Amino acid sequence: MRTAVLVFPGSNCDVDCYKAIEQTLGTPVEYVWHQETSLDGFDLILVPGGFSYGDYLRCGAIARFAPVMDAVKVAVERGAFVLGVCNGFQILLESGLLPGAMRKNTSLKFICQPQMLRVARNDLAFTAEYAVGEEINVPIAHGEGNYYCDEATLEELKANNQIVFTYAGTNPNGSVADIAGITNKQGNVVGMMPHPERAVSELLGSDGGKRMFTSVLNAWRERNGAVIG
Amino acid sequence: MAQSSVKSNAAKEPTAAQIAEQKIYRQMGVTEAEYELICGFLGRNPNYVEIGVFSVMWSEHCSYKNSKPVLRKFPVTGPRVLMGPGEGAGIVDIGDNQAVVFKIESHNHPSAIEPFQGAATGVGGIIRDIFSMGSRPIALMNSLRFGRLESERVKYLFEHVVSGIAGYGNCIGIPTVGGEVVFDEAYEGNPLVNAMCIGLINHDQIQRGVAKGVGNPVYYVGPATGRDGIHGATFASEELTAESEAKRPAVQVGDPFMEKLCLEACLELIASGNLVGIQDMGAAGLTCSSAEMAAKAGNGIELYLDEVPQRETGMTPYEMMLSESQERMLFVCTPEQEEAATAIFDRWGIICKKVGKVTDDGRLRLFHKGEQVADMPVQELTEACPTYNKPSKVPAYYEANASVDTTRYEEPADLQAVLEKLLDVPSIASKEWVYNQYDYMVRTGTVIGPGSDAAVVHVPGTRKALATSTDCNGRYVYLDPEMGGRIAVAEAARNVVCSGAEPLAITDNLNFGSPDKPEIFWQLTTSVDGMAEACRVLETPVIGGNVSLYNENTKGAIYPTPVIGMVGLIHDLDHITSQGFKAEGDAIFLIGETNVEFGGSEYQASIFNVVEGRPPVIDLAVEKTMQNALLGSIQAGLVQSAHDLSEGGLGVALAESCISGKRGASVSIESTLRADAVLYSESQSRVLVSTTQANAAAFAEAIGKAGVPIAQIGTVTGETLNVSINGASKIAAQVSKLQQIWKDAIPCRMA
Amino acid sequence: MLKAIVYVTIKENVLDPQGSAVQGALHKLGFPEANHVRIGKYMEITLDTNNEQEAAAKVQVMCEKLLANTVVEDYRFELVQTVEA
Amino acid sequence: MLKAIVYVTIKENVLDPQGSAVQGALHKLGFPEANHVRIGKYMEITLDTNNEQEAAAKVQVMCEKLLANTVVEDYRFELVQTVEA
Ligand SMILES: Nc1ncnc2c1ncn2[C@@H]1O[C@H](COP(=O)(O)OP(=O)(O)O)[C@@H](O)[C@H]1O
Ligand SMILES: [Mg+2]
Repeated sequence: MRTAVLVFPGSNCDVDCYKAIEQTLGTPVEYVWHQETSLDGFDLILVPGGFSYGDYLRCGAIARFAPVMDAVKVAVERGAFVLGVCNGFQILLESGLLPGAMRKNTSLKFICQPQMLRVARNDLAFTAEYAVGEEINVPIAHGEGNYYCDEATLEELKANNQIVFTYAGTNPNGSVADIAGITNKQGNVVGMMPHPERAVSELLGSDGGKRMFTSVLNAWRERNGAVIG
Repeated sequence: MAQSSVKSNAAKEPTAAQIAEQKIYRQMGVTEAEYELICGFLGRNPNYVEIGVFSVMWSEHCSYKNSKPVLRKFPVTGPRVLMGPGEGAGIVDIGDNQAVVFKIESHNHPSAIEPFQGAATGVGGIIRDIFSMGSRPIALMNSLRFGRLESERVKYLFEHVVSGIAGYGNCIGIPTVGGEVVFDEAYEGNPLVNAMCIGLINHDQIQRGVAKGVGNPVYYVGPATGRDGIHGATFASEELTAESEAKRPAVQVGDPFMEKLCLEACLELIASGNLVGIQDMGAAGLTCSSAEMAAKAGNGIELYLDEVPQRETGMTPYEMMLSESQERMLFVCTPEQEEAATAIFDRWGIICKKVGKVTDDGRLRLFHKGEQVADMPVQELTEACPTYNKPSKVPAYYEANASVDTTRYEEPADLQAVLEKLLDVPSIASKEWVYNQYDYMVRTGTVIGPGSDAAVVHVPGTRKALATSTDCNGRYVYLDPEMGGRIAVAEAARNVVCSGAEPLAITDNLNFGSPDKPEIFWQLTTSVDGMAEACRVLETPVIGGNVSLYNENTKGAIYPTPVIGMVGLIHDLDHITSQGFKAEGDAIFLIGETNVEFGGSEYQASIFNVVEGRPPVIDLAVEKTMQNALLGSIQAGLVQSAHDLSEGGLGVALAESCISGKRGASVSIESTLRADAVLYSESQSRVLVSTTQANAAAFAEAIGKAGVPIAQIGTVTGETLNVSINGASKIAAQVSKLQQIWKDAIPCRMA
Repeated sequence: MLKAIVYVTIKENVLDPQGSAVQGALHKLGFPEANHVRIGKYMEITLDTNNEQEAAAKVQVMCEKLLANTVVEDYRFELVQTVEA
Repeated sequence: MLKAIVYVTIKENVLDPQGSAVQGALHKLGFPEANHVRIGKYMEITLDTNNEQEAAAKVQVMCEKLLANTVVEDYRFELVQTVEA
């Protein structure tokens, strides 16, 4: 499995995503500059957190126009796995790959803290190794994670089972229906505010996010009938 | 251009003769004697640009004219020190060809006026100091002081300083892993905002800001220059008055996104080897960076000011030289390196423009619109500012405090109520409200984030980690600068030791009132004596720092607050220790000796509403022995948790270890001292430690053998904190209840 | 030259955390009469053109593509003539 | 009822990082004619009062104390009559 970590001006968690793949999977991983126009040959695409373009105007609004985002659309079409974390989730929303939009946290403050999430479905490449209803510790760190979509879209998300993670306990940011992460209809694109790449080792406080990476590797193996990767 | 055109101000500038006759230099903070010196160096009267450049280079902020004689007292060398004070930041070896780079800096005055931008640009400035050395910044710390959390203005300052720090650090993607916040009337109207940055570097990547190689081009990097913060450097060296309020445009706006790009591009440039020297444009922008780079190489520099990228129209040479627009750097390379160097900045989309060249005449020459507009000798600009040995006088309050009996307070009947009250004091209470706004986890290296004695950050690719803490108890320093200075260093070292680290070195930020007042100058020199002594005994040299004077408001000076930023080395990840109790049944020890010491304590201030007498006494040799013994035990794997005793004494330390560990404790102490002293005295060199039962005996023996007093005082158990003294129960409180008080104190006041 | 003045506001039926927070703060400051607060963006874009029609078409595209996120925001704009500096 | 419309803009000579970033994005999007972008805030505050003079005085205080950061921002406002909903 080849992984691409996209790098936009202002990406910060690109390094963390890269390290997470390197340390938990040991599979090939490369940084891909926002000016690149092709993601051919990549099986997993990580859209990292950070403050692309300073998050000026709206989070993710400017990054969405980077040439590499056209390549992401092509990759999504061919079924590549795409995971957008935090700012990456915001970019996926702005580019229309996932439905909805982000607002400022209700507290209007940036919030960084350990966070319990509830896994809503485990029939996805990214969540196969979790149990439905399982609670995992995956930290959050964002100022605009207050997910919004209108009633109709919410109904559709529910009907299509597109909600992947919800916040357990107190909702930290005010998101609609306690949503922490969603997927597209095909299930190959996941966007989430919490940072699984920060939760891959007990040394850093939690390994609750690790199975997202091992899950997707397994899914890739199954898909490709490969033994190694 | 759409911008409304601003007519050149050059026509309005006073002439050299007018500057001399009307003594205009005095408005710039240049004394008559200094002016005469400058005239001598130039062989004529300086024009407006020249006097402007001299005035910032000779301001306290850049020249340390009032503090240099004091700073000479610090020990600045040691076996691990690779670079001491003098460059942007100091550097300490951590083995394997790696080194740690760190420095602290203040942004007190700008933050008092515009707290968000003041704090944000403070963070931006210190980050540039670190990466301009060639180092990758890996952590930020901050040390803050505000007035009491009661008035709307203090809440406003607190709220916006914190969000300014968060706004900058989060956006640039460097974790803010710790710091300290203290609220005290002494800082009303004059908050302190000190930011520290820590970076990693390989020995062979260390950069120096030198303009070597006559004929080499000089490049400007970063956003265009505007009229931001002109005269910011002199501004930082003045007292806050209604008049300085009127100088508001002196506040600069930070752009962390731009700095992120600048950081990545500069590190890429350095890794590529395509440069000769690089320096950030900090205080006094283009002036300071160009003069210092030339001076360090023994060369001169010519600048062609028409080439300087400008954000506004009609900027004068004076404005360009003195602008403090943020996120800018200056570098020198060879003509052969130019193409590769500029290509890097192109890729990152950052302005990179040739603005001058290195010369052999030792002069800073400025050209504008085809004319030479200034010509000054660089050594004189950077080195020749006179230093002043200010008069010093022991203040009356200090003499008077000698006879204050700090044991005369009547012991309160309910010592649990005292604990609850102390946990509700904002300076002691949980700082979660603050640090949850900081991304303290980005870069996935934070092993211990905010909330323990020291923060711990992993050194990637190794088994090593760095521990860091900032500390200063201004009340102690006020009551006894020498003792307070010692304690500040000792406490910072103790915090770092408690996390399992060997203290390496310090950076310091000397926040004081006006040195023109002999009593304040006495505080400054005396506290530095104490700090220097502690640095010698604890073997933690000073590798850099910052001086912020004139921290006064209408009510007088702040408490003297020399903030210490300590960095320690954890040799193996297994040694990392935190303050929370770890497991049911663990043994709890108190090491160190307790005396009745209430002077300057939180107990004295919060329960008896006075700050008087003498602060606790510290014996540095005892401290050193204790730290060595404790660190040895931690490294030997004997220790489960360690927490140093500081504000609020044993009572607060016990509560904090319980809260952090989400566990109770049963403690019983035999003592000849009064019970309130057992619980709330702030005697130094003490640490609360827990060990497994299996290791208890070995730990007690190891500490005892070193000659350090030690007592097993209880065990970790249940969900309540129970403390009895000489058989009488003094505290029996649910940990959850204590936690509630401690956690709610700040949010409730801010709601 | 023309200047486009663009107003971007959060849609009426979307809960606006910033507006609510400011309203709360105004009440605390002693202004109970502030009973509904909406916060949006105000942008000024100077355009190197004098052709109003063309400019209007372009600004419309800018708004749709970048300046507003029409999932949650509404926008409107005006064009004004500015005097050459 | 009255509605206060408040415009908060960054002072002329103060850096507007947001405006610069948006300007850069507009250029890349194919709008080179967008040559100067400044971004400010636009606020609507409904006021439970009909007394214009009083309202104006109050909105002025709101701006000074809360809505604008007068160190780096300018503000102006208008009052408009609204029909009771
Ligand atoms: N309190 C202090 N203790 C030790 N060194 C200091 C102190 N204050 C300043 N220095 C050192 O003096 C040198 C000049 O400082 P400064 O002018 O602040 O550097 P910069 O130009 O990066 O702002 C630096 O190396 C700094 O570390
Ligand atoms: Mg401590």
